[in-house]
Amino acid sequence: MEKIEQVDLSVNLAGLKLKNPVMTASGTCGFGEAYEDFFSPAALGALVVKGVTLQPRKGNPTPRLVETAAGLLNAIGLENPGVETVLAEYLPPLASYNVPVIVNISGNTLEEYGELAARLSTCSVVKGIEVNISCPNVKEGGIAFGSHPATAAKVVRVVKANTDLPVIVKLSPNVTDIVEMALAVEEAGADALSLINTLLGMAIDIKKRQPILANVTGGLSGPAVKPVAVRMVWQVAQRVKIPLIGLGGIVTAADALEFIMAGATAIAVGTGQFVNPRCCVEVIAGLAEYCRANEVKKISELRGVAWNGGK
Amino acid sequence: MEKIEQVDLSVNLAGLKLKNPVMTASGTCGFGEAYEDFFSPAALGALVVKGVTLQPRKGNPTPRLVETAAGLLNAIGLENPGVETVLAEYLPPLASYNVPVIVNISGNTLEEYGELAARLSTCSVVKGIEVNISCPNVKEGGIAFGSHPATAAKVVRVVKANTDLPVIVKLSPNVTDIVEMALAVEEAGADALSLINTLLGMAIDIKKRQPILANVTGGLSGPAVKPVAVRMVWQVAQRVKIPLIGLGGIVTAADALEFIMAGATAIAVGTGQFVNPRCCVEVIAGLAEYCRANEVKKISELRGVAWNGGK
Amino acid sequence: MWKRVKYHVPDALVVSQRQTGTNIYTLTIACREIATEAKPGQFVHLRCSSGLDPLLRRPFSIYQVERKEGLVSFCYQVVGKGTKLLSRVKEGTFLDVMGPLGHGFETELCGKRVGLIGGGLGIAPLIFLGQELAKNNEVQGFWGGRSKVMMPQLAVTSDFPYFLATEDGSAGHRGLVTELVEQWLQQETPDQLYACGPRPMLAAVAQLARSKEIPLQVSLESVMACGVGACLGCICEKAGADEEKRLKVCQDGPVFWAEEVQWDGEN
Amino acid sequence: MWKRVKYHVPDALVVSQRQTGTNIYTLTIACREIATEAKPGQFVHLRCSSGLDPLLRRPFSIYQVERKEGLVSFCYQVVGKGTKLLSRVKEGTFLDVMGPLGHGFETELCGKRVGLIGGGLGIAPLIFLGQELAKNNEVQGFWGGRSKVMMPQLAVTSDFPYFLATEDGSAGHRGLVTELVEQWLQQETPDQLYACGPRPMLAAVAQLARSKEIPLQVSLESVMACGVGACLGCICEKAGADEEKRLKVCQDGPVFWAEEVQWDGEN
Ligand SMILES: Cc1cc2nc3c(=O)[nH]c(=O)nc-3n(C[C@H](O)[C@H](O)[C@H](O)COP(=O)(O)OP(=O)(O)OC[C@H]3O[C@@H](n4cnc5c(N)ncnc54)[C@H](O)[C@@H]3O)c2cc1C
Ligand SMILES: Cc1cc2nc3c(=O)[nH]c(=O)nc-3n(C[C@H](O)[C@H](O)[C@H](O)COP(=O)(O)OP(=O)(O)OC[C@H]3O[C@@H](n4cnc5c(N)ncnc54)[C@H](O)[C@@H]3O)c2cc1C
Ligand SMILES: Cc1cc2nc3c(=O)[nH]c(=O)nc-3n(C[C@H](O)[C@H](O)[C@H](O)COP(=O)(O)O)c2cc1C
Ligand SMILES: Cc1cc2nc3c(=O)[nH]c(=O)nc-3n(C[C@H](O)[C@H](O)[C@H](O)COP(=O)(O)O)c2cc1C
Ligand code: FES
Ligand code: FES
Repeated sequence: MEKIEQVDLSVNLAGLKLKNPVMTASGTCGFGEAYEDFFSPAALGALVVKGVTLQPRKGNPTPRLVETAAGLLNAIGLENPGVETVLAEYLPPLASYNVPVIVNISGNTLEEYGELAARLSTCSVVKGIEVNISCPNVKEGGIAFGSHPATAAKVVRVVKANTDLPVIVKLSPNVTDIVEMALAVEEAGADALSLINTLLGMAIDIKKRQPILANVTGGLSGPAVKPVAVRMVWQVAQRVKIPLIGLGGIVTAADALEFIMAGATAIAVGTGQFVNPRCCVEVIAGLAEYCRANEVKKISELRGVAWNGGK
Repeated sequence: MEKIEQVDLSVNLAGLKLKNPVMTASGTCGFGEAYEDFFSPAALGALVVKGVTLQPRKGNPTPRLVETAAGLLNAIGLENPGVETVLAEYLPPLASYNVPVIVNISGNTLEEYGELAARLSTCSVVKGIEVNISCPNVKEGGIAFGSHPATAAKVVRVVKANTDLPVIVKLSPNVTDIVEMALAVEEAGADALSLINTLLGMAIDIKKRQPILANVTGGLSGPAVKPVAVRMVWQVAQRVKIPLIGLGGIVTAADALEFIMAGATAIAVGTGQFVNPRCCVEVIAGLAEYCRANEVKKISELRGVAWNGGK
Repeated sequence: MWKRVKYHVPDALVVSQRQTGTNIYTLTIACREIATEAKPGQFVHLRCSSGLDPLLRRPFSIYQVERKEGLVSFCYQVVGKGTKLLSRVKEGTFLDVMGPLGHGFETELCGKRVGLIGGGLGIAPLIFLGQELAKNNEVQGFWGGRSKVMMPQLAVTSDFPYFLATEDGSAGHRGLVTELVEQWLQQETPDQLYACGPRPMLAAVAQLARSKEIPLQVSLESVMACGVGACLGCICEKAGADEEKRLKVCQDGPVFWAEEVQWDGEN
Repeated sequence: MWKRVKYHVPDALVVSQRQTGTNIYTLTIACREIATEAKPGQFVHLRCSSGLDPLLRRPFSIYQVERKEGLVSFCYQVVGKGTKLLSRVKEGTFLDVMGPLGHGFETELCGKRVGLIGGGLGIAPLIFLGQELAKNNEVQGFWGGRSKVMMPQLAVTSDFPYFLATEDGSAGHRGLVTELVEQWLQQETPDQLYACGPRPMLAAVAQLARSKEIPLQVSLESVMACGVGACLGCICEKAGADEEKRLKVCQDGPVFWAEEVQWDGEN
């Protein structure tokens, strides 16, 4: 039996060379600083930061969170300091980590998406743009862009026209046909896809007899949604040529492997970080361990292995 | 403080007078016999039996089940003895329970739906038809009917033309716009709606490197999906005039109350029965207790109370 | 008249929990209803957590019953998150159980010579069975496992003799239990065989029994949700012509006649 | 250079767990990292279950610290499923904790007269605070609760005097703790006030402090996911002009100056 000394965890994501396939999910680690006491962002394959909008946003009133069975509903409402402050104050310090930074963007109009992409491309720290067309919390526009293939494609074309950086499109799972959405944004020029964003859900306080979230509905994340996310990655990965970032409910390396075997090139950890602040680095270590134990030299060999039942 | 001696749990579901709002979810209690040792079906508001097809069906190969975080993926594949055997052997004994029996039907073609409705209407035990247009496990037709408003409406018209019984349409949650689906089937003559059926999901065995379910994908049920189900009931109940049966993840009376406050007239318990075999009767008792403790004379007063924040 | 024979007891007292091997535990609960009704081969469906993860119950064969004291024991191996949580349950706490479920072994035998073949934790239900059968029959046990420390404690089976096989040679014959059975069948012709264990072992025993024309009952495992015939999740293929008929392991079984089961074409 | 001051300790030993009132427990863990760094008003985020339900950690204020022994205690009330599971955790087992989190109370005072006002479990962090402040200052505690049995054990607060108020009159003044504080402020003018408890109590204290122009620090609660400023779930409105600025309770707090907090227009 050949012993594997060195496992190659690196992956190529639309031209971005990542030292491992583990990224943070947007909105779950601020701008990389929040978990600094627990692990260094330098250990990540890539750092995906909080969703940024053109203007500063206050976000939604509280309560913004409610825990559900193995899940979390959030209605943060894209609170962020706006792209100018992000460029001036939040992104520059990230240079020291020496890790690819991907900025997640949300716009109310096509023009806003274009402008966000253009401005962020001026910052050397930024190595990719993740286009959020799916945030279910913003009433103006956001949801509409991600629900229809034609509008989603339009957003992608505008973003592509305004940047030379790799453009990752983050799809909403709240659609009838995820493959149709994926094909439309691929056709429009997307370099990679992230799936999934949150499932639209809600919870009711039976004492107060009213919705718990101030925003009424919110986005469901965490282990509860993993089966839906794995299914979507499985369906889409077999139909598109561009690489996928799989996310939704990843807490352990075993979860991450499900996504990779379903066809994801990279994966991201969101809610899992709230459960375990060292989740990202433990997933990285667990992937290496799985590869060593199973004599997998390169993690990229595992991508999509479940398609033909492992035979 | 006025003391409530007698709580009225009865509800009117499209002309069906139910003594309480608690039903079984199709496919989770066989034909009512499975849980006889644990509670009498006579205690239920209504008994919804396993999905029936025109011809007998063997269902899918195994594994048919996999547990997920706070959820269950199933790919039973509508195993059932076919409508003739159901009429001859399974339904007659149910007369003794003196509980309204609702039969869930699935067809591969419009004609099959019509024929199923017609045949079942000849049986005096049957008090309602639940039309499953959403089972995600059957490749032929099932999924297509439930994914588009126009085809769903067609199914409903055919069923209505073939029966005088109340027709309940069970919607799939795997759609972009659940309200659009609901309005289409209401317009086509549906007397009530059940929401939700299962979310399409999958899980991968990382040791075998293949999907766990023989059918690859399956339907996700259980507490994991409750936030999505409550949200859909909330959205639809405010837009349609017909009553709703809310289901998806109900395990306790508190869960059931979330659905009722979101706008459901009745509720159904599926996976919850697997967790607690006495789930249905405990939910009934819990609803009565809530009403007594909160001085609610009739449970029907609680329907949709969360719409205006309980004020 | 319909008679209630299955019970849901949400608060069965844990009387003892002991580790008896590598990841092997013996758990005893006080539950008079189940102790009274239990037949060898039946199982109990129990919740390993009060939360919703893991969500479903876990099935365990009945290993020992003390009818007078109203005690029921299980012998289980920690293999995943449910059994791990179960192993942390302490004496004096309560467990949510339902049972006895399923159809057990046929035990209406008298003056017969029978062989019991158990592999790994599959030995557990056969110990209960052997104790019952040994009252009126001549019973011979054959217990196999990977290693001595990965098998249920056998000291309890003083009612009848047994042969041991372990793959690592830590006790008894080094090798497979089916090798012992094969030897035995060259010398003896028992009236009936009973087996429980991993599927490949059962298939091998089924083949032996068929070739010797000895009736065999097997206890099968399957992934279960409801445990009572409601979900159709646990089915196994039925042998023979009747294409439409499938067996529910939880309700029609877990014990079947070997010839009812379709042994090949498995996944 | 950046200094690591928050720790994730997945296996902190549970040294003791005692019930001290109606649904009130005191839990002590061995965790030298947290014991060394902890400041009054900081909290620890801990997992109440090893499964995924409940999914999130739960925040608890630090109640007692024994720096030499490396022990940290919490005093908590069972209110839901997380705390119920926590109350079942036994001595000798391990807990997954992270902390100390948040910014604590300002304790750089010397020779001052200070008042601590705690309601219900809000007393817990003030006991730690009082012990620290009492070293160099004159401390007076005001503890309120619905009933004696629903408050933390007060015997530990021997370092400084306190007045008691209970709504049911089971100990001390029958009524609200704010009534005692109001009386006191008619006679005394302390240099600083600290408060922790239910929001209406805090709002009342804030009003008193404002009218008397006494600086007040309050410790707030909020529903939390991450506990470290990552999710923006726990924010509260900041008082005053700067519309865009919101406070993260977990990171900017949980302790704030009363005038930073927007007291009205709450839901
Ligand atoms: C009728 C019946 C009687 C049983 N009696 C006993 C017994 O007496 N003692 C005992 O130790 N075990 C027994 N089992 C098996 C036991 O139910 C499983 O080991 C247990 O459910 C695993 O739960 P878990 O949460 O620890 O594992 P999971 O986390 O659910 O799974 C861990 C691993 O075990 C596998 N697994 C899970 N369930 C089964 C199963 N039912 N059969 C085979 N593999 C499975 C999974 O595929 C996975 O690889 C019995 C099973 C059945 C159906
Ligand atoms: C910084 C901080 C310090 C705290 N310190 C202590 C402490 O020292 N001792 C103590 O007993 N509690 C303390 N709490 C509150 C404690 O965190 C909650 O009681 C606990 O999270 C409830 O968990 P649960 O699973 O039992 O309840 P759940 O099942 O989550 O909820 C049960 C009920 O409690 C309410 N609830 C849940 N979380 C909170 C919250 N954070 N604030 C107010 N209500 C809530 C819910 O709305 C629900 O009505 C603190 C909270 C914070 C934010
Ligand atoms: C608190 C919170 C904030 C989020 N903010 C964003 C965001 O700003 N932009 C975005 O595209 N997705 C956002 N998401 C979605 C996550 O990036 C991720 O797609 C989702 O949570 C599923 O992954 P998980 O289950 O690992 O959390 C947010 C999720 C959470 C829980
Ligand atoms: C094992 C199983 C079998 C099911 N069979 C059917 C069926 O035959 N017809 C149908 O309309 N729904 C079927 N369902 C869906 C349920 O009726 C229900 O809509 C879904 O499980 C969500 O509810 P729950 O979370 O309470 O289980 C089945 C669900 C399960 C778990
Ligand atoms: S486990 Fe549900 S039918 Fe057997
Ligand atoms: S709890 Fe996440 S930011 Fe405060």
